[in-house]
Amino acid sequence: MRMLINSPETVVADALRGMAAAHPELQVDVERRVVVRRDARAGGRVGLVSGGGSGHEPLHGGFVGYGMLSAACPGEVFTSPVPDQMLRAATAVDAGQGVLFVVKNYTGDVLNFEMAAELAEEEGLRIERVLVNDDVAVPGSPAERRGTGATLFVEKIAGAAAEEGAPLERVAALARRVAESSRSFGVALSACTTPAKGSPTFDLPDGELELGIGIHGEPGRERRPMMPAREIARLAVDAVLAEPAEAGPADGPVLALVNGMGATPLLELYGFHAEVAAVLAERGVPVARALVGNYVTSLDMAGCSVTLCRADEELLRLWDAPVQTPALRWGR
Amino acid sequence: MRMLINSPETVVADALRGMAAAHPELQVDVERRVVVRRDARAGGRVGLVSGGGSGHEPLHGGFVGYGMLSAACPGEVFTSPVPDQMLRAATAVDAGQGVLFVVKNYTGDVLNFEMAAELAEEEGLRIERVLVNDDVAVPGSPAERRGTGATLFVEKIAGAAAEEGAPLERVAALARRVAESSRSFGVALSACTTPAKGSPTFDLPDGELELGIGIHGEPGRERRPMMPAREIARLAVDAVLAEPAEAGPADGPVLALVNGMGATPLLELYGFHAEVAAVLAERGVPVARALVGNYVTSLDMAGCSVTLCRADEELLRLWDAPVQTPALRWGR
Amino acid sequence: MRDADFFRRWMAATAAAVEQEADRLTELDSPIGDADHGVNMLRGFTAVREVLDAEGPGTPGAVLRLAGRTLISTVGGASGPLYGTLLRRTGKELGEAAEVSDDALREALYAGVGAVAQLGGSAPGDKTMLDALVPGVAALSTSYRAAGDAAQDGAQATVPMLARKGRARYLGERSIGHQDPGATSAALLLGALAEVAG
Amino acid sequence: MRDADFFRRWMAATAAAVEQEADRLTELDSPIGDADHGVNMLRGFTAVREVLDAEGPGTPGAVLRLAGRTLISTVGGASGPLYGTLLRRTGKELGEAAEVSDDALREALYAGVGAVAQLGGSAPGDKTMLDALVPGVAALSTSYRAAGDAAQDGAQATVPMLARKGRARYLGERSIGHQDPGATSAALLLGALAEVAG
Ligand SMILES: Nc1ncnc2c1ncn2[C@@H]1O[C@H](COP(=O)(O)OP(=O)(O)O)[C@@H](O)[C@H]1O
Ligand SMILES: Nc1ncnc2c1ncn2[C@@H]1O[C@H](COP(=O)(O)OP(=O)(O)O)[C@@H](O)[C@H]1O
Ligand SMILES: [Mg+2]
Ligand SMILES: [Mg+2]
Ligand SMILES: [Mg+2]
Ligand SMILES: [Mg+2]
Repeated sequence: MRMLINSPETVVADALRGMAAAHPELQVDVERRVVVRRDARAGGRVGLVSGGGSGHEPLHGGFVGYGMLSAACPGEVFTSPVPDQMLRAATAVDAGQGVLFVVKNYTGDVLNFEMAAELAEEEGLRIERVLVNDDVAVPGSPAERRGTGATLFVEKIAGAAAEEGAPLERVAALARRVAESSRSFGVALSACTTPAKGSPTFDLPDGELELGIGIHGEPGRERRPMMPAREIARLAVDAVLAEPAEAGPADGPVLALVNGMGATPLLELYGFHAEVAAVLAERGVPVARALVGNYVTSLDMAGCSVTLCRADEELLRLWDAPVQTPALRWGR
Repeated sequence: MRMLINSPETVVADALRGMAAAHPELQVDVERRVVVRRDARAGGRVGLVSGGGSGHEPLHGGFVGYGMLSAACPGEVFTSPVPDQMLRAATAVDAGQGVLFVVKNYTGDVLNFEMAAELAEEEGLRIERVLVNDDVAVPGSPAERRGTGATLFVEKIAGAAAEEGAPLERVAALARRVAESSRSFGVALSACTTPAKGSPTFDLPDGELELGIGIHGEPGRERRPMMPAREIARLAVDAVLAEPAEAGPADGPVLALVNGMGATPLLELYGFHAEVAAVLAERGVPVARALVGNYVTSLDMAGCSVTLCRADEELLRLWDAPVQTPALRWGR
Repeated sequence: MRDADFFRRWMAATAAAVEQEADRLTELDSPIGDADHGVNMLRGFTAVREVLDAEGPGTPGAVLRLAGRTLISTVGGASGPLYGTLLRRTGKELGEAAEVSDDALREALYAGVGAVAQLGGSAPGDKTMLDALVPGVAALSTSYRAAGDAAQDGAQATVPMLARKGRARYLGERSIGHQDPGATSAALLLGALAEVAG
Repeated sequence: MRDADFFRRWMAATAAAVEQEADRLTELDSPIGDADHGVNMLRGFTAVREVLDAEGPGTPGAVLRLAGRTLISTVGGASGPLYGTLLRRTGKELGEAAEVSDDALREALYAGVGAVAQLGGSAPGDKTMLDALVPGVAALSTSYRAAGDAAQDGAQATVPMLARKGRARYLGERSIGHQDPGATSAALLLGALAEVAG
């Protein structure tokens, strides 16, 4: 087991202690596993709370701050957090304007956030939820798709709206619009190793890749012989474009996230982005903004995902709005 | 070979095409391998040029922009760039105020930058050089130490001074002061795989680690059985503190960089940072600022390094000054 | 009639079985899930054991409700709310009686399993914990032993199934040929019940 | 006497040898370096071959100076400036003569090797290309064949050495037991010279 950890049991708590040490602007409750923006309540804004299993860093804790999340609830590695965490986060950030839960579409996340919402509403908070389900690799109805890279788009854009003082209904509507406008597809060049298991989650022989993977070390839909980046980009982009978004201008420009799964060098990721940009140009899809890096990861998995969001002027304006979090910063 | 590439031969050019697509604010000459800040000459500032082998991304191209580098010259993977690149970069950024070359201390980088400086001076440019040699793992005199994580400190702080309009001598003096105030130590949990070789650069059995590695896939000084993060942190921090910096207040606060080598998940890196912070507290070394992430990498190596820079008020002020590059952004 | 102590022993026996089988549950969750089911169950039932020891609830219903609440607060994932709901709902059905009959327990478990199906939007055949819970609880009308065995058989019967719920669903056809981790832990729960019922 | 064509054939033979041995050079650079020496040399000498074909310089000195400049502009790393300087300096020593004697070539190579030592701040025994270049060029006074063999022996003699220059130095004691990649490529260069000299 090649891990820079103290023990599998303490991984999440240790990381939270490190976040607390590195980011004095965040209030990190290591014991109760909530990361809160210190000034969350100061502006009388709508609160934005997300969370999910750990192992996807910088998602979600790295997106807490000005113009993005008010709080994040990290669960155990690849395990949804418990309702107590979300309730605590909601209470900590609510400034009377209500709270939006950003939920990736997994049974565990959905059920735990649902229970948290019930508890919070019992305590008199106004709660809205948005479900992120962008991964086109999952067959079946959109309701069954997983949430992956689009989470970043939803959190950034809803966060910008909340920062501007938009009311809960509008923040929630925008978040839903972004979720419905976004589609993703991921590819693994290696499995990942969870601290608890200590060995790769699946066996991928050298020279093969998995198409349509998620962000929890699950294998994908299909195994193929290794391909050049150019062909992987074509496959991923075409898979995304084949599944029309439910919202957003059908032939408008896109926000593109070319995301590393954790262990793919940035050198390779930029090379991959060149191919993604080339395929999009070929398909006549203008790229309004591109973000390249490790943002929604799967521990030490090698691989990448492509997320496209059909963006109108309003979404682009909110995307460009200032953000200041550990992992995403601009304009301020 | 698990790589997201088209071919080993095109890796660097492909990545540069991707950078060009993702960062319109940079002028990327893919053919000639120079990344230049579009407004490099606009302010009549001192130019700051760095470069080195590729495979350390975001170093150096990701640090080109406002308040940091004026230009970067990426070589082949782990191979210093050629003098032609540096000469071209110097010419492209010189606004009559001279140019500072930031050189990591490797035979190849030193010799190629030396030749470039000669050529540039023949063309009438004023060139200063600063050598970064922070890695205490290398035995012998300081002049023999490698340059690693401190490069980020030097580029950020010298870049801030240049942005403020400081003259060449002062920018160079500050850069040297940062270099002399900085020390690093690195640890590998796995080797890395270069595209050209296609297999790991050394053999590290599961359950062992390499102490004192560099950033080019070289093995370290010593192999040890795997240890908990807490012990690795103690070893790394004590190795750094044992080698007193040549400059900087001996017991002042430090800038700390807890750096991932490329394939170590951010979750682990934050946990490691918690331990680094704990050891520093134990040793009575106050941490003024901490940066945690993958900044000076070694392709897909798992592992980390710790860099400490003894910083006075002036260095801290310049560290905090606004910066806007692909990989480092704040205050603007 | 079964008193609070019986239910505490049931929970303790489940905790012991989960401890024993944790690695296997995580292994099962690896090819078709995210390799955490054993760790999740272990964290949850360790907490259940501790909290029952500390608070010592005095009725069967109170034991199960506290156990369920504890699972919800400590497990996370899909299994936390599902198992938590199973025990909470069963405990609610048992009310405040100091002792409950085997019939009452069977009825209550029926309701509990129904609550799981409702919360998860799932049915037997979907390759989930329900494939062990439903046949197991049905066999309670025969004996506790039969229930444990039926749950075990139900878990094994998930091997050839195509997953329609939970993470295994993402794999489509590739989910076939693997035993569902949640069905496996459900068999442990009903096996522990058989064990303490003697 | 040796004319420009002889020098072009030397460079072409070196390019061929490097092409043949590139993987081995990279392999050697792997345990004690950064696994790029073969790729570096191949990139450099491929460019040298192309540029010599394209420009066809007319004198021995011009061939070597152009080859050296090309190495500097295409190789990078430590070996680019070092081999570039070796050829440039040797070429400068040969001046503008249309033909040069074997003695003149030997003298010029002496100067070239000296320039490498000066630029690299290194000496024989440091486990670098000098450990092949120095004995190789010294043996030129016997014959070209002897020079090639001596360079080869010199490269092999680097195996037990402790590195004092270049990346291998970072390894300290662990550099012992591996052959230096630069010394190995230097033996190719002098081997190619022996080959074309017949
Ligand atoms: N919708 C559902 N209905 C019933 N059981 C489910 C459902 N989704 C998942 N499960 C059960 O939960 C188990 C997985 O639990 P666990 O691994 O702890 O959570 P997660 O899937 O969130 O990682 C599955 O094996 C399955 O038996
Ligand atoms: N200071 C030096 N003097 C002479 N030769 C050197 C020196 N440093 C390195 N070398 C030679 O260069 C070789 C490495 O070349 P190469 O791998 O192409 O460059 P790099 O070390 O920059 O990756 C070494 O094997 C050694 O023979
Ligand atoms: Mg899970
Ligand atoms: Mg090199
Ligand atoms: Mg699971
Ligand atoms: Mg090398």
